[in-house]
Amino acid sequence: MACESERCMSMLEVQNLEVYYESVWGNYKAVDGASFKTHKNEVFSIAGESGCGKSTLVDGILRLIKPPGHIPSGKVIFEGTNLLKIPEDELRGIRWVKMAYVPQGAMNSLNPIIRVEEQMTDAILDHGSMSKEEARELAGSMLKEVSLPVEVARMYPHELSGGMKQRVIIATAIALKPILIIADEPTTALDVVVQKGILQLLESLKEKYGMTVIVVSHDMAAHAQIADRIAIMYAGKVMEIGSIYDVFEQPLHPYTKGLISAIPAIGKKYVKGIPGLAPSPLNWPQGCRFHPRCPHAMDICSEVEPTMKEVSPERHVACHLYQ
Amino acid sequence: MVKISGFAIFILKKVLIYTVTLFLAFTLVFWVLRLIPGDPWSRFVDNLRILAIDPQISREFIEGYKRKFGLDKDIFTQYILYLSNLFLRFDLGISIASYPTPVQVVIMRSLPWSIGLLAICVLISWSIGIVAGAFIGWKHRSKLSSAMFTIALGMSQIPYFIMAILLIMILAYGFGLFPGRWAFSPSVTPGLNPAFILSVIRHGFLPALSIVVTSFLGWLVSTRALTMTILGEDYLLFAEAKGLKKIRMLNRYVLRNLLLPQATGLAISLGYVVNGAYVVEYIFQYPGVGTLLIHSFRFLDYNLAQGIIFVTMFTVLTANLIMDFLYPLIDPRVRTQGK
Amino acid sequence: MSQSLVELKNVSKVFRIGGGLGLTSRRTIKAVDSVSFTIPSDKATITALVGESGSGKTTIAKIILGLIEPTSGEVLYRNRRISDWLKKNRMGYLREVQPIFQDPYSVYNPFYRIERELEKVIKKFKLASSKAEKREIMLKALKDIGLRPEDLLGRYPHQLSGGERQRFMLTRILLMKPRLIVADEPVSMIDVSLRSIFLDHLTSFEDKLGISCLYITHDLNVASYVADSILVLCHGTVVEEGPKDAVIGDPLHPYSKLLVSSIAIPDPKRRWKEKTDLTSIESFENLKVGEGCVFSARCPYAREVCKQKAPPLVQIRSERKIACFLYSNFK
Amino acid sequence: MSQLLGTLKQRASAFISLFKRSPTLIVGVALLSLIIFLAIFAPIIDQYRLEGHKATDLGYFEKFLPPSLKHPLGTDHFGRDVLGLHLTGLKFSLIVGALAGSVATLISVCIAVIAGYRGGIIDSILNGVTNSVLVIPSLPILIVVAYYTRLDLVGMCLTLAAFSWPWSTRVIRAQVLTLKERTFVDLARVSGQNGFEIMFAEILPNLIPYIIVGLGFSVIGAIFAETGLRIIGLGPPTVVSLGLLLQQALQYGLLTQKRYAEVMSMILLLISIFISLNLINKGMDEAFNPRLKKVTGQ
Repeated sequence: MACESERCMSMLEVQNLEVYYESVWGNYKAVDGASFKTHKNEVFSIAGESGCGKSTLVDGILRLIKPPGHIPSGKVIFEGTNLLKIPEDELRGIRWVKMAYVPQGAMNSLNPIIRVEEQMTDAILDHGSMSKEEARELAGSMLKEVSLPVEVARMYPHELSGGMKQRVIIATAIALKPILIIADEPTTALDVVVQKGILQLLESLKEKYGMTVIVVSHDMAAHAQIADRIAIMYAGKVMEIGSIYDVFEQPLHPYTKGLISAIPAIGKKYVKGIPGLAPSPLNWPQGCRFHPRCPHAMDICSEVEPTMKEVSPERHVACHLYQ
Repeated sequence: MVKISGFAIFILKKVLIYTVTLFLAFTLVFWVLRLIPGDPWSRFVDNLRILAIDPQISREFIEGYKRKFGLDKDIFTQYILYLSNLFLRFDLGISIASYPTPVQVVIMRSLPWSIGLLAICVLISWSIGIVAGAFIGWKHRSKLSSAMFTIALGMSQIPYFIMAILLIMILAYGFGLFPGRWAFSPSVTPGLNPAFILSVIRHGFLPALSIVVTSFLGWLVSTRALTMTILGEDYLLFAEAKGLKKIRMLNRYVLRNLLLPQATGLAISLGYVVNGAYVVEYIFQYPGVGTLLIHSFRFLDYNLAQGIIFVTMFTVLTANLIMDFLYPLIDPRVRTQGK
Repeated sequence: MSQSLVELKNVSKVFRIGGGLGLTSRRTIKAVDSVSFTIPSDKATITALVGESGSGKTTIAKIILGLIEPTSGEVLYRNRRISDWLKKNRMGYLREVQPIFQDPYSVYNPFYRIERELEKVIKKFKLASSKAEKREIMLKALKDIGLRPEDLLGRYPHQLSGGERQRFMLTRILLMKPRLIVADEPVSMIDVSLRSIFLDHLTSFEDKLGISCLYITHDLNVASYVADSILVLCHGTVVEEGPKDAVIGDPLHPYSKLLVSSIAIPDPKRRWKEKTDLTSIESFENLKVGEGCVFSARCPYAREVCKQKAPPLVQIRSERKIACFLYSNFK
Repeated sequence: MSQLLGTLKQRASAFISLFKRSPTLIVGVALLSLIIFLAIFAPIIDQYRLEGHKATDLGYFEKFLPPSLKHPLGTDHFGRDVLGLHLTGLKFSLIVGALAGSVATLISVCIAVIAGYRGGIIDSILNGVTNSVLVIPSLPILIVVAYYTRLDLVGMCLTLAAFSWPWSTRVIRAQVLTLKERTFVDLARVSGQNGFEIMFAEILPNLIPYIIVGLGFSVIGAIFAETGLRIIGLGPPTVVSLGLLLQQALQYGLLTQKRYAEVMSMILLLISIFISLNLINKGMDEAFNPRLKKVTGQ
């Protein structure tokens, strides 16, 4: 992929990452060979329905997988180093300094019995050489950054609303000015108006600090509003990658087409869903995993698994229609 | 309605529940004692007459005693009189076993021994149990910690008095390392001299050990389970993602969140610990309130028995109340309930 | 008075929190604040009740279902108070008003097999006289909803996916054929691709079986797709009411305008134009006001009068009602 | 009814899978079944071994016989076969524990379900009583009752049950409160079921794991109290439980006579009861506690 310009120097590259969970009923292949590349200073979206493995993918990238989950194979190249192989303390050095994370359950990701301020400064103190006083000031300015009154610092998590907790976590994430932020389902369980505020806040991080923001969500409308490029995930694999405009205008993969046409939106008279049900990670369907629900399914689809192909610059799809 | 801050509401509610429970407990004990068939109380008074040397003095004394506790009137006035004596003048009546000393004096003599033994054992087993439990929970993946854990798991519910007999058999009779009886050897004169203190420690070692061993394991097991649930919480995952140092995570995130539930657990377990400790005192003939209570039945000394039960209830419930006041310090959510 | 299917007259519900023992301050929250609206009975309609979390929409649903009583005001079903219905003819009322709940993962009793819900309903409402008939109507209902009986019956709730469970609720509705469905955010927890199938069934109930539906949601996209008329709820008060296209196409009340402008349109070319002022998106619950218009704390057009008096719900155009002083002189 | 039987059959297979998940449960159940097996079959074997005499009859054998094939643990100062005696003691201890434990669990289930589901005044009263009985040390009151009312086995068990129910009531009530909020209760109400049906047909079946844990705790509590009372010399003499045997051992100075094996066997039997019940409780907790499962990954 000959693209040397500064703009598309790759920030994070995931090469067929696999995350499996052993369970009593067999091997639970949540992420089964996902690959994608993100550039500097862009909002990269990962879309997919529940059970497609997008959150597990994020946990894999951040190496937060707990037993019985494990990573059999795959690489996560972040600024030249493979995060999966470096020792624990070196990884700790990277966490929060270069790579921050806004977790899915933001509502209970704050320690309930210590003040908000302390949860912000402990990350700063454990990484930087700052004094307690400087850390507290930085925390205060970060709260202003996400338009929260400074008094919030002295409050406890149970005194904050859902939207405010989400913003405290984003403030904590940007405190050390990391170059990459991964936000997992930042807008679920929030009201429409608050959602708009959070999404625009994430977008502003790209513009103001030149950060790369990876947004993981099942809400296609949210991606449409702020994303530069988008990857569609289904059954543990990445099906299609492209710029947001290309993917929405002419989706290539049948699943993406179905997904976009299934969104009930204002003014849309008729909405067609995708028949059938999501497959189970205990035994993914043979060949292309979407073939049982795919309107264009050919014989080859149920035997051979399609590989990811670059149909045009920065535009990938894994489907036999384009092989 | 006057607006009172959340914290005050919390305190008010706790004090109210405390007084109601205390009152209910006393009533329960009073009536249970009155259920004894054959109206032992009048026989108790006649025994007083036999003990007195000079019949004349004893007759006035006994009439005065009857009037004070209304023994001739119906049960209900007896109850009212008894409670007023108890709460207003802290007078629990006369003990037969050590006639004529009043019950409260007898109790005060042996209460320090019980409180001393109990307080030390409970605090040691609770604090070490929590730290060890948190550590084992933190390292629950390692083979060693899970092996240690299964032993602890098994032993954690054995009653103290069975452990006491076991320890007496092995350490006292078997190896003769520690004395298996009394609180200090008769050859030592009680007082603040080192010999006495050393003897108290040597004698107190086995009773304390029999209480500490099982309750420590009990706290270890419950804390480990609690630690593992906390480790599964989202805020722990977020702390790890923040790349915090291990010590800070264990200290500020795991231990801090352990304190409240285990503090509640400690308050509730007090009643259970006291039960076991009294029997342990009896086995070691340790001069605490427990032995006194059990012997008081042998001498049909109802007043003493009733007095000891009241004092036990009072101490356990008061300890609970004090624990309730500690919660807001541990967990801010309790403090800002009202907001 | 035209025969209305459901009519709410100034219904309010106040919840008491904390306090107790009489001597402490008791915080009261007015979840529903004198709400009135009617669902017509002449033809089957789907009425959408749209509001953010904490706006009282689920409380209204529970009041209509008879699960909780209103603190004040009246709820009439076919011109008869539902408190009478529930006292004298509870089964009759339940026979005609049935819910679809939001969370498919906690709506079934995990101990029993999934078909027990259907058997319970058939037994309680005597929908079948014999075992054979019972089995037959169950199979028919399952097939009509597009579920395969052979891989559903005999299984436990945790063995079904979210989509299957929510469609199983539709089977229960199809069995009972009530007059009114109260659906509380039925699709918010299932995947987008399965939502449209669910919503199509709902609209087919309306057209083919004449079953009206009170559809409760926070998602204006879904409301605009499935509903005939929309009521906008803010802090427990109806602030705007009207036909779907009118309310979405040309929202009048400032709160409706804010809601419509905040919707994320799934099209990269139609992105949000203005930036939301982050400080204004304080959480919805914290901005409850004591008196005056419920939206006055956040309304850009708020005037002095809005802070003192609560504007009444006034009819301003055919079928359009609004509760805002901007339009009060518009009569 | 057939539907319920079907469910139970289905449940049995779920129960088996439960065992696979938690080794502590397997060890606990194995130990408990061994104890119960011993308690039941020991008296039957003793018929032959002791030529028709009951293990508790006095003076049928020589005193202080050394351990032999006929008397694996020899005989005691009354000429009673020690092994047979201890196993009978085990039987009685188990009977007291089981009877008192199940009565206590019955009380706690009823109080917990009614208090949890009804809520309001009833809940605060019942909850208040539970918490005060839980906190009050029960032994002193048990001593008074045991001393003055000549109790037989059933009387003893009822008294013990009266003080060992609060712990499991708290556990089960907390569970009822969470279940009551679940949507399937609203669905049951809307499907025409009344309060009684919801409490006992919808909520109760989901409490079974917690009731089993509650039963475990109550049995442990009852045996703890019974042994405690016995050691201080109280309780009906007709019920020869391990506690009574321990008390007699202390009274007749077995320790001074250095007959440790006898005392040790009594202690081991008692300890094995506590260990097995405790392992079962912790195993059930591990298998059914959702958050714990998330971490251990079963």
